[in-house]
Amino acid sequence: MATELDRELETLDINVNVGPQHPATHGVFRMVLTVSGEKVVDAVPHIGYMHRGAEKLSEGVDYRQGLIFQDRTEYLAQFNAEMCYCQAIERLGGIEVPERAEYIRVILAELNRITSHYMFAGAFATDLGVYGTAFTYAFREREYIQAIFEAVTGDRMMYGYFRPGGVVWDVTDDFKDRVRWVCKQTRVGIDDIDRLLTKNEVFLTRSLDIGCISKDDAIDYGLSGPMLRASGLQFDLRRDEPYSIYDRFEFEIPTGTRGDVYDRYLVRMEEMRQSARIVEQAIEQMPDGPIMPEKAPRRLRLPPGEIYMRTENPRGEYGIYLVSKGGEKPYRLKIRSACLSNLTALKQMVVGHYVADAVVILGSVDIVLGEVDR
Amino acid sequence: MTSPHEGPQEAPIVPPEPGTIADTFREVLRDIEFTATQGVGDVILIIARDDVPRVLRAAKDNPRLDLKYLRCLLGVDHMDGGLEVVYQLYSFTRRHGVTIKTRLPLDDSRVASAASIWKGADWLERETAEMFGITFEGHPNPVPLLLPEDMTDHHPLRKDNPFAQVEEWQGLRLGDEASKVGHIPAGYESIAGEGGEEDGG
Amino acid sequence: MLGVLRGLAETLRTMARKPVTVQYPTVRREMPERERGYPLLLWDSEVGEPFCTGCHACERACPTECISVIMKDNPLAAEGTSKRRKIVDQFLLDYGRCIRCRICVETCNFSAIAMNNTWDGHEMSRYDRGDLVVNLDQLLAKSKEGGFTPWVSP
Amino acid sequence: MSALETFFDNVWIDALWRLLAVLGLMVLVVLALTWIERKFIGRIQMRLGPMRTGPFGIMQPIADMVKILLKEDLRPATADRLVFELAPFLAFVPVFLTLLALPFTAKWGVRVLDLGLLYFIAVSGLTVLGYVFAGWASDNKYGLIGALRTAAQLISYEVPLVLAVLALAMLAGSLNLLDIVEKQGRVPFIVWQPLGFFLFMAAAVSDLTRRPFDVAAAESEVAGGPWIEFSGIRWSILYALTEYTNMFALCVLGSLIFLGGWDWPLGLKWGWWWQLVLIFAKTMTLILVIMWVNGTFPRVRVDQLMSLCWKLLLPLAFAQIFLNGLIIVYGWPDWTFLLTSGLALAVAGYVVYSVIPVGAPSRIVVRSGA
Repeated sequence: MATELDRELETLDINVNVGPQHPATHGVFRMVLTVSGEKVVDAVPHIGYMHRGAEKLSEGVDYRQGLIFQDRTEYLAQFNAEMCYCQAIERLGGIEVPERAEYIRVILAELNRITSHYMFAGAFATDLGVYGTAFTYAFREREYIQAIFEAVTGDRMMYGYFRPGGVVWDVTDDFKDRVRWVCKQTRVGIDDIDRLLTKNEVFLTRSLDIGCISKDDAIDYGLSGPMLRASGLQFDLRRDEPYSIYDRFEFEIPTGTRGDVYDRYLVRMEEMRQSARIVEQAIEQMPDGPIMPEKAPRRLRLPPGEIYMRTENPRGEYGIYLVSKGGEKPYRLKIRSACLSNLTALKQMVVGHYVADAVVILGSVDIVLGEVDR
Repeated sequence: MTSPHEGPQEAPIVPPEPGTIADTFREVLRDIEFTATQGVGDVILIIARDDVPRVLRAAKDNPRLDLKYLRCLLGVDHMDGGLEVVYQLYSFTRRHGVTIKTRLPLDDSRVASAASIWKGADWLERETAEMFGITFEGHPNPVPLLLPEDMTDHHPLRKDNPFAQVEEWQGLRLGDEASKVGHIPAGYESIAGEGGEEDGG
Repeated sequence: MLGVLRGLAETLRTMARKPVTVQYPTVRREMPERERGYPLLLWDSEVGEPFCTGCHACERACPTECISVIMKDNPLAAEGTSKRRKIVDQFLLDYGRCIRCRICVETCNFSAIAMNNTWDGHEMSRYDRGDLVVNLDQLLAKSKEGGFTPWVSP
Repeated sequence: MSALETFFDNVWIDALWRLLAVLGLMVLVVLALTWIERKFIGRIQMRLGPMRTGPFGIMQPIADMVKILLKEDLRPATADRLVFELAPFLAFVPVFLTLLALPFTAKWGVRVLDLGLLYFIAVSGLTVLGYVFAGWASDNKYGLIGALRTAAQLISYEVPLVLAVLALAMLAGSLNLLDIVEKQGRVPFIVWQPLGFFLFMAAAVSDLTRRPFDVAAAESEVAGGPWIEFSGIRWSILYALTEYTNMFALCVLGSLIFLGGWDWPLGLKWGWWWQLVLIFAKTMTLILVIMWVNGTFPRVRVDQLMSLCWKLLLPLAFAQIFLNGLIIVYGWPDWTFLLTSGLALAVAGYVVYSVIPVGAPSRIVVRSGA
């Protein structure tokens, strides 16, 4: 029987709407937090604001045109998404990709991983309150790499540079020196952000033991990428299920111990350094030669069959489940979004923390709404 | 290569090599009959709809399979062949993966929900349900995920949902006559100057 | 307190470095040669007509279907000055729908269309969506007065 | 005496022109600070800051002011009308009042009171009301959360501010700002009271709700806090004017009581213009330090903010008062102040450093190969 006192002290839980238009949601994502005082009691995420039906559209266009949908779903790591799409078609169609094209793809994909993690570092620090300083540092470094992408592909965001079978045209002549310079510069950039944030006591108090996910829960929710590795499971598709030419490079897999927000930040920062290492090795080994198979058919047709091709994107496992029934259009193309699976665990991570932490946890998941909603 | 005008064909059933996961499945679940085929990447097992809960539960709990990781869950609409639900599983300890598929007749597309087995299946099933109209029995929260809440009658990824018609609703495409090559979109004749004679490609 | 002091030292050191921002309208970043602005048609100055023969290849290849082409017989071919039997009569390109993916340039076997790699290839803001649909003369204008050298992929 | 002097001797006229002088000073300072903040934060982030309005963006604050004046100041329909319109003034007026008690040079100050320090602390405590009124009246969830956070923060950080200033008053023996500055003739009090200075600055930054304590207006969480529904002139009074004036007032006070104000190097000998230069230079350094901290720190969470105040700043403040009392009673020489206060500050630094488990990168295991 609720005593008189309890009835007076009983506080009303108010529903706070975080989003869809909110500075901390990295895009159109809405989270209804039921808050009692400052503590979050319940969190109900709402997604679908950016659903453009990429999978349905992919069924209406042929294989070459279908590539543009990959850029637009994963718009922070476009090269990784394009690589997964092209690998799916190449494996299903048995198309042989020349060596030089493989190397160009790996170099651009890894550089794109670095730009994507820079974006994470900047946005995450802004969520934590650093007044845009870390953001501008991250974007200054990101701009150096973006300039290379722009010189090679001609566009700054929607590259459309890979093609099933290779890449559409060769890289610029000064590509090698620019990439070498960028790798050195990136290490300086990462150290800048490192010095600014990693040992900062206020940063530590805000991110230690916040939003913890145990290893078993992470597997159960289907988390992947830095989220999974931060929880202690050392699993990286580039090494455990090598695709393209990743087995020729030697790099390490950073893994966290506690699976909290700070571990995810550290894992991503370490991954940037490892990606720079991969790029440096790839640049040395890059051969000359053709960039598309000679007999590249004008109208690409695939034999009937299905394949689940997965690659290691900055956010996790980006998968393309391609069902082909012959002909030049895919019969069914499912995009397995890493962010969607990472978001399912959001409720368990957020409940019990404060409103301020809910925003930080959401930042640590590093979601890209285009990929979540497809 | 198949000529473009040939209709869609099915992939040939290629029995997988011995010693792969298909055999462990057969040993673990003796009384369930599988048709196994070697897909391009993974082994594909096709099971009947009613065995789904038992197979998935065994796949996750049995130590020899230990497929704790539900990677991907999707639906495929095979028009007259019925709807198909595909589960892509992986095991970190055994380092092996499998694709489990099941066919549902078009008229009553129901299947047991895997949300109680893997927590990650919750959203994936909600999305497949709203896109294909499949009802997952026992799903804790069968509410549309990406589509607006009140759009429960329309299933966009169904094949009977033609493409052109969708664009027509959105007013992007201007009807069949417009899709003929060389058509000047309505309203732009003034810019296009005097319309030339229609001409084939 | 060390981490905090290290952070402060970091910002102090950055203050000494030169700012990286550029005053956009007055100072423009140099554009790489392969830049993909909005596509333009090329003018064949020797013969005095567009390269484009109106063969609809780009129209079919465009993922967003933003090109409408009409072909006609080439009057110059009758007088013998030009080898092209067919020429483009009307070419409509809807910049509002174009996603600058360069597939049209790839499929064109007369290399008649190219991506505008100058700054006004990007400065396309208009007040009315209808102005984004450009016709043949607007597409040829820049190439006629030799305004830009298109990049041809090797 | 000429007519002019008699005219100025009249108490009312004298108070009026000093008041107008301080008002003009405040407007000038607010404009200057908005420009300085934009350029300074820009430089921290390696960008140029405003460059377009006038040379080096000098006219930018005026452009801001005109924009704010022209902007329509909306009021939500469900807002509590009177409280909503009263809130900005309730926040701004106390801050303006604090400017009156500050002696800018040895002879010039609007009204240099005997209890100047006490008056300053008392009046600056009222701004809390303005924020709470604003948050409550705007009938908006974020506003409400922001208002309650501000109330908790400002009230709890008043206490260490008062105690730090009290410890200093013990040292100087009087609450009159003139006496305090004169006592610092040879050595500014910061030398004797490093811990006091640290406490004062921490409480001042929190009093201004600036980073790392800007929990009230946390963009990423509460998106604007109490002044979320305000726009146009109301917003500028409530937020821009109040905050910058408050920062200026606190920094002037800080330089007066800790850095020796207009007296320390050769203030009294060289005449009032040198005193003005001194006071503004010292205030500028304090303001730049606050802006520098504003550019580098992440934000503290609400409960951490509170626990920092009650569990760390308060005990330190008491320790400082106790040490001062000990030295004054036993009459030990002056340098013992430095010893004890510096020691206390070092101990505090160590405690904070060890309490937070430093998650060094060694936490993540980097292993190569399968």
